Amino acid sequence: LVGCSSNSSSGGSAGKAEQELTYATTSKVVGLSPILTNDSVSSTVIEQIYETLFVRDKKGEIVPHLAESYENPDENTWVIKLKKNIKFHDGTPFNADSVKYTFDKLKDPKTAAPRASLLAPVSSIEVQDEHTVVLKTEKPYGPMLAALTHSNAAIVSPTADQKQDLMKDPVGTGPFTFSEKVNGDDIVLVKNKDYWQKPAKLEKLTFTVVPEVSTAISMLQTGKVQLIDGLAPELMPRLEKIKNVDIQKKEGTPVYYLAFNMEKEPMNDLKFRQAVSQAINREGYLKKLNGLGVYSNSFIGPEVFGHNESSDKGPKFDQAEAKKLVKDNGFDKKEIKILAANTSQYMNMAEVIQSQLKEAGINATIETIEWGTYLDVSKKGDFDITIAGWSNVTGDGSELLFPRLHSANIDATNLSRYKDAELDKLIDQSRSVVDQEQRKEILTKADEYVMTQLPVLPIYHGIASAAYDKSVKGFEMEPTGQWSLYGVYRE
Amino acid sequence: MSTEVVTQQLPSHKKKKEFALYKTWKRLIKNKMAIVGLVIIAFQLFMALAAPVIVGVDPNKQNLELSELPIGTEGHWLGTDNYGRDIWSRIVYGARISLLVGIGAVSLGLVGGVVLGLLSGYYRRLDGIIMRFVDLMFAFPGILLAMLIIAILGTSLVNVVIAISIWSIPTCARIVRGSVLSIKKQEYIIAMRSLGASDLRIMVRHVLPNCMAPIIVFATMRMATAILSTASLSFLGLGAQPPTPEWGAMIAAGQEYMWTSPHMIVIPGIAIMLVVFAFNVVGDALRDALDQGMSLDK
Amino acid sequence: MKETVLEVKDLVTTFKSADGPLPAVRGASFSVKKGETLCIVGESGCGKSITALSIMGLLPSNGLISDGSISFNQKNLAEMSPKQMQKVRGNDVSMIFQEPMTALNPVFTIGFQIREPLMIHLKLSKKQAHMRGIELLKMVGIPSPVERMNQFPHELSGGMRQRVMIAIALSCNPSLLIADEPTTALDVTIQAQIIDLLNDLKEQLDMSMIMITHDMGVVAEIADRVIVMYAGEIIEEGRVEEIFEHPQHPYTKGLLASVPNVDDPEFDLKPIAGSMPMLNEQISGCRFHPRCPYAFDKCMEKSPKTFHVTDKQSVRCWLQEEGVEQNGGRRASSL
Amino acid sequence: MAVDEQVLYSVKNVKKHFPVRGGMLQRVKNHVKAVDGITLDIYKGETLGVVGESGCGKSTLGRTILGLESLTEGELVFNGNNISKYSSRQLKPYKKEMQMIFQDPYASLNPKQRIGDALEEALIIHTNLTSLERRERVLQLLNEVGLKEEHYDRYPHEFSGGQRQRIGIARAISINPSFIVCDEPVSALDVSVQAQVIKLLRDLQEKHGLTYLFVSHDLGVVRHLCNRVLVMYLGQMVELAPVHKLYENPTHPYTEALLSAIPRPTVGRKRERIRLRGDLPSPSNPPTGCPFHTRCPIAKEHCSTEKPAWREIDEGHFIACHER
Amino acid sequence: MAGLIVRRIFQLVLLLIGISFIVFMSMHIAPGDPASIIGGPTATQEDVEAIRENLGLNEPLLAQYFDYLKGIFAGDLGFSYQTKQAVSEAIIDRFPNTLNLAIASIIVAIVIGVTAGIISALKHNTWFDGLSTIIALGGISIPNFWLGAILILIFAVNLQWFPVGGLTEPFWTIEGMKQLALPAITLGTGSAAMIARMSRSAMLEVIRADYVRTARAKGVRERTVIMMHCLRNAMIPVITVIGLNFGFLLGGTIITESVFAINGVGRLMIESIAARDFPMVQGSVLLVATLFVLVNLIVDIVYAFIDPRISYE
Ligand SMILES: Nc1ncnc2c1ncn2[C@@H]1O[C@H](COP(=O)(O)OP(=O)(O)OP(=O)(O)O)[C@@H](O)[C@H]1O
Ligand SMILES: Nc1ncnc2c1ncn2[C@@H]1O[C@H](COP(=O)(O)OP(=O)(O)OP(=O)(O)O)[C@@H](O)[C@H]1O
Ligand SMILES: [Mg+2]
Ligand SMILES: [Mg+2]
Repeated sequence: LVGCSSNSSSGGSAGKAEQELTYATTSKVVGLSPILTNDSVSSTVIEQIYETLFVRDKKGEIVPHLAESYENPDENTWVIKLKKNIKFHDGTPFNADSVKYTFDKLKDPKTAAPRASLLAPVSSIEVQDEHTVVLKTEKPYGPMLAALTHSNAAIVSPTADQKQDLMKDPVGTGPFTFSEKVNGDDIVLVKNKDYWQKPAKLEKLTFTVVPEVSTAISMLQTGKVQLIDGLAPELMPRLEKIKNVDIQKKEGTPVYYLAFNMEKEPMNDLKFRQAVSQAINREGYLKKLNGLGVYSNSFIGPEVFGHNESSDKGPKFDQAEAKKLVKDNGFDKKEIKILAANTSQYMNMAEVIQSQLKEAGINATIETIEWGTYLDVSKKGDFDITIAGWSNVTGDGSELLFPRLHSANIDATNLSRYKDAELDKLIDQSRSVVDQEQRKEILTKADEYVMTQLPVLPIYHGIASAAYDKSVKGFEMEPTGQWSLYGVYRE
Repeated sequence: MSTEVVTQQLPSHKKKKEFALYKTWKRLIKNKMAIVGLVIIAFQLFMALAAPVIVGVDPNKQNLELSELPIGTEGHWLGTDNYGRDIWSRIVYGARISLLVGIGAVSLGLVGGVVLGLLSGYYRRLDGIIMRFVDLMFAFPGILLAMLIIAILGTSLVNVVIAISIWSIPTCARIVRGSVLSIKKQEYIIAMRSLGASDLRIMVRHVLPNCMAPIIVFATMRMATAILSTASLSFLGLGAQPPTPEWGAMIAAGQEYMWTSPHMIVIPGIAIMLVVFAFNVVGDALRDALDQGMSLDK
Repeated sequence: MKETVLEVKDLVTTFKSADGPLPAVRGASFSVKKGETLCIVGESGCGKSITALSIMGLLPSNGLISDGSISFNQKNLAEMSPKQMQKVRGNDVSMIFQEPMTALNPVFTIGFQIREPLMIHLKLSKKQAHMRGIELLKMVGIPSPVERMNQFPHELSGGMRQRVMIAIALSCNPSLLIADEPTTALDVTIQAQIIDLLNDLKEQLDMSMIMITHDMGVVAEIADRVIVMYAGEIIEEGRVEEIFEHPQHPYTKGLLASVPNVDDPEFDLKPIAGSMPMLNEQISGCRFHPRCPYAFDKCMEKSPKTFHVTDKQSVRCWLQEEGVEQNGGRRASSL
Repeated sequence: MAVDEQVLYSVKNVKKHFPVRGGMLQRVKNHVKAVDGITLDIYKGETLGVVGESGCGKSTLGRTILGLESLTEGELVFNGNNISKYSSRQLKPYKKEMQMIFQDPYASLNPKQRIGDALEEALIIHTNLTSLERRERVLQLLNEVGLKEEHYDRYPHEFSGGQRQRIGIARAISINPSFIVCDEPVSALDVSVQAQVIKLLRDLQEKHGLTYLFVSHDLGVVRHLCNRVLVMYLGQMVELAPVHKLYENPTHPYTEALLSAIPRPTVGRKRERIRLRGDLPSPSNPPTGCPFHTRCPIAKEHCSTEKPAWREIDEGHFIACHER
Repeated sequence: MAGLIVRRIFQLVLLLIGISFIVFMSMHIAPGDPASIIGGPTATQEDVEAIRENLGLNEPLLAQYFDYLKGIFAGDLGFSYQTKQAVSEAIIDRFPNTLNLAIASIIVAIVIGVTAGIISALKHNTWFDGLSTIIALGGISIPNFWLGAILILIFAVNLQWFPVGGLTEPFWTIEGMKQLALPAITLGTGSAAMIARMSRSAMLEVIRADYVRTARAKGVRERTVIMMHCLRNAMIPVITVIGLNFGFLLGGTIITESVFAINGVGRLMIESIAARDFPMVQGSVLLVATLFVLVNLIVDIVYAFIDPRISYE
């Protein structure tokens, strides 16, 4: 009986499905400027409004989007040709100036862009002609293209940015334009009729905030919402039972792992890390995830550039061995503090891991803290083991290893506080080599090295998931969990 | 000189133990609802004290293979949770926690509230300052105050206790102040002053015992609120640290399973409700009993 | 002989309580004649107010008239339905209470409260009731009655409030007024004003009045006849002169002897030992015997019957019985 | 009763004003002049009665004399020592000398305290007796006021009003004071019990040579118990005289009216009453001149403007009136 | 009365300064840096530092506070750290929702609470009294997030009588009322229970009052005695409880708004605390406190209307 016929909120015809869609998230959109935001909810909307120079295609290959083509005259120079006849929503033509403006602004310390690091290696941005920009780096920067696919590197209209606050009033080149903000936090987008490709099929998109996921599912069930994503494993059984809902899953780029604090006893002891690795039944835990995770004994996940199927070098679950290691080395003497942010996903992992470590004789306690505090505390290294995740929006292995394990990022993103000259060298190489095949080899090597040294223990690799009303067609997710509603329609 | 002895027999002369407390107790247990409440509280107390004896299973022992078993499963008569932990054993151990949290928060709050209330009721000069401070605390929504305190102190059960106790202070202070203001005017307080008793002595020996009735009622009712607030804070992720078997945290964790394994939230929900209900009922009945005690004493 | 307005026979009023029934009035019989003032005296808790409230049908919810009849103008009030009772109250029988501070509703104006009975019983319009209200206030001696109509009780002094209560009680020309210690809470100077007022009005309106008090002075000032109550029982009844000049019951005598006399500095104060028994206290025989200086064996065994000293004066005391009377009487008269 | 003419306590122009707050910042807007200029000598061994209508400041006077209320103005001289400005520490030895008995026997005992403990408390504060000695003393006190030893462990609610008043008296005399303020000690009691307590007070005075300040509105009791009587009106002194002079020859019109208003328990003799107009004026806004002029049957024009002087009209007989 | 209002507003200003100080200081003492949160997990140290500088968080603490205070007196509540939106604007957007919810809940609470309380008192010691006591005490004992979830399960998902969540339509439309119904019941239940208890005991007390006996002695009909003479007096203490409960409800919106996906100030507060968005936390707490004080001022004014003994001059 649970139908979807009651979704006519603004009084349309009952016959043909209205080309409208409502998407629910658990937290609000912080803002709509790609330069000033760095949260996944904002980027979901930003991706409908703005576009990047490059995108990943269905196979995960990077292809030009707003760009026409690119070439590397030398390792430190990227000459990017842009598509012509593209206009921003406000009528400003899209050209090399707008690209330069956007990137300069992103890099400007005064802007305080949260994702300024994305283009940090770029030393200059020059306009060669109306439709050609040249990016110059000091050192070769391998993940350049990946960085340019990142939604925070989307191009904004310079005229609009000077005139208005893009956070509230965004102007991009994308298939949808900003219409209004309603009811506090809800954002309404409408079709961009002058889109440079064929216009989108949906007329109107609404992004609404529903803090409680179970309420969101109820709304999906009753047809008030048509799309939710980032599904939690524990909700799968319920979602699967709802008749009017389709679920889409796609192997994704995020990795969830344990970071050992390499500056503390006994975490700096390889035997301890091995013991932990063997104590945790990762495959068993995956069963709990209701298909929302993939097992892979590597840090660089299956969907991430640099992954190699055959490089399964890490330790495996072996409780007996773990117990022995613990006993022999006296690891049962010390209390280990597991730090986790207080979101259900991390807390779930923490609880299972704590319990399994206990079985192996390691005395672990959990400390959960708010996300905001967690960011600070974890960066300061005030923990023994922490549960961490990295969503890796660019889908490039360098973009995982560099922030997470390079010694340059201790006190920041390198939560393990791992300092290893050999790994640093490999990561540097992976970033400076421009040839993608070569980079892949280097990354695989680095990954294998990580899995023997174990400054981190990958628990599982994420799966992007979404649930939507059966009337929604043409919905396709990317491995990064992002999606565009450009090709989507209702019937 | 006359020392004619008053030889009249009084009705309530039976035993010495027939003092106010005993009378109140007798009046209390005449109330059927109060008995239900007392039985629930006694049962909770029993669970809390005898937890290891009642259940042999470690409440934190996971078994991912046997997760989300429904009520009535053999060996797990209240089922298991998403990690295959035995819900019955978690409920039993949780009784301990909710009792400790309640007692901890209430007694801390009482200490603060009683001291502030006594001082502000007794000394006119302090009254203004203390009551402005209390007003200030009152204007904060309670849960927000608790959230701010936990934001400062960090997430842990101990800090929840502190937060709830601080939140109890203004209410308690007002109640105590109110009683002190009326007791202060009573002639026996003036009598003590005329005997030359010190303020401290008067407050501790004469004022305090006589505002015990509202304080006891407040404390009982506050136990209920404290347990409920702990659950709310746990629901917001600000309470007990996993894997502590705290009832509120159990609901918060079970929320997502509400549709598939409703027993995960229904059982701790009922546990909270029963206990909170019990404290409320007893508090309510106590108020009646003490109230009557007051007037019949005359 | 004047006609009897109220006739109370064997009234027993009990309270339900956790410790079983508590008899507050234990078989009281008396009558009030037209135009007469009957005073009920006795110490606190002896059942004076409960007797009055039984007549009015206004007992607290746990109280119950368990026996006896109350006939008012030949109708038995004890058997009336609540609806019928409403028609009698405030109309034929009125009552004034002890506490002027709490007897008026704090949230309504004096005018509202005085109009109410007029509109209910006399079916006056609001305007008429208002005019009549002003007249009534004038009658009870309240200055500037027009303004008072719009004032609230808290704006009036205790004496004023008691006058308002009297005005309300008299508004429908009742044939019986019950005044339950109307002056106890007031100062002597105000008390004197109120007593004079009641006396005047009673004459003026030709009503009967039951005056409840524990002040022997008030009794002497106002009463035609007196009833003395002790522990729920009427122990002596008689004309005011007889009670004051020839009290028969040891308790009545004690009561008179324990009030210091303003006019006589050498007055010898003689306290009655002990204090009133509790309602539920089991006392065999006469309920006064534990405190009675003349008590003898019979007093402890049997409840005394009523002896008629004169045709107007009766007393419940074994000392009146032939034989013992001489002995006790002589000692008593030497007081 | 022979009155020793030695002054025990001298009260000089004592005033006690209570602030009335109101307005925006709860500022003091006005004062209730509860006691407004009382000057008295209290002699050793006498009983000084204080009478007047409710709210005229009788209790406040009693409390002020005992140092329970701070003085607004005036001096208190006890046994030759000016104690008006003493700190509470300095006052302690004097507190031992002065005690109080209260009106409400139900409110003047801590309901949560056993009688024995209540009586011992004063001993703990003022003496160094051991607990055994204290118990001894308390039992003796109980006996002295007509209670029994077994009452030691009882709670106040187990006693009747009269018994409680006895306990209150026992507490007051427990530390052998020389001066006791009795604030309407019998007005809440039943007549039959009232007489018992009056008798007890008298016996104790005789035995211990106590001095009483006896506050009451019952003129009968005052006549029975007191040597001298002070009549108060709106916080001020109206008439002060030895008891027989006051009753037989009341001079101030207020005293006259007061005495005539009392209903006498004697039938037949209808006496003419002096009727007073109106009620007691508010003590926060007392009339100018003679405070009584608004109700006085013989008031003249100057009564409303000039304050009458306090003068002696006969030996020991003082009044404040222009006309008498 | 005017004096009362002026005095209260003066007190309110002092109160707000006190509250803003407490909130300001506690937010700054609390661990968790707004800059780190804006930067997110991917931010480098330089990124975070740039954001801190940009937000002015490197200024001395007291200087920041006084700047903020100055802003308030100029009517400027500052800008959100996170969304860069003006705080006043963000609050104005959400405030109607919270107010609607709070008012609807208090209406539910008053209607149910007062009616049940009074009937209970009149039928003292009957089955109705017993049942309503149990329900009232049960009502106080239900965790409201739990109640909300269960109401959604039954009435929105299974029976589909009400929408699951959201508050998008104006409250005077049928749809708007439907949207308000479940959250208002969830939020109002606890208060209804408390008001019922209070009404019951107030009524029981009033029924025994002397003036009620006087009314009966005048021969007033029983119905009039209850409706005229008792009710108004009984409402006096109940109104205080209603005022206090309104404050309690404002706090309750924090959870209810989350459960029912209502975009209101309560949710804004909890989000802003989590995001360490100091200006937003301060702004919304100040709003709630102001509201609380105003409601209690209204209570005092209503008081003066039903109880002539109270005068504020
Ligand atoms: N509702 C009640 N329940 C139980 N006992 C009651 C109740 N009301 C009165 N009594 C008792 O009934 C007895 C008689 O009370 P009543 O009010 O008639 O005394 P009274 O003679 O009027 O005394 P007072 O002079 O103090 O007014 C008292 O002992 C009182 O305690
Ligand atoms: N603490 C106080 N604050 C303000 N006013 C007070 C205070 N105590 C007494 N008063 C006022 O002072 C005046 C005198 O009060 P007091 O109690 O001395 O009168 P009283 O003669 O003892 O009256 P009563 O016979 O009723 O006991 C009264 O108007 C009273 O309202
Ligand atoms: Mg009475
Ligand atoms: Mg007094």
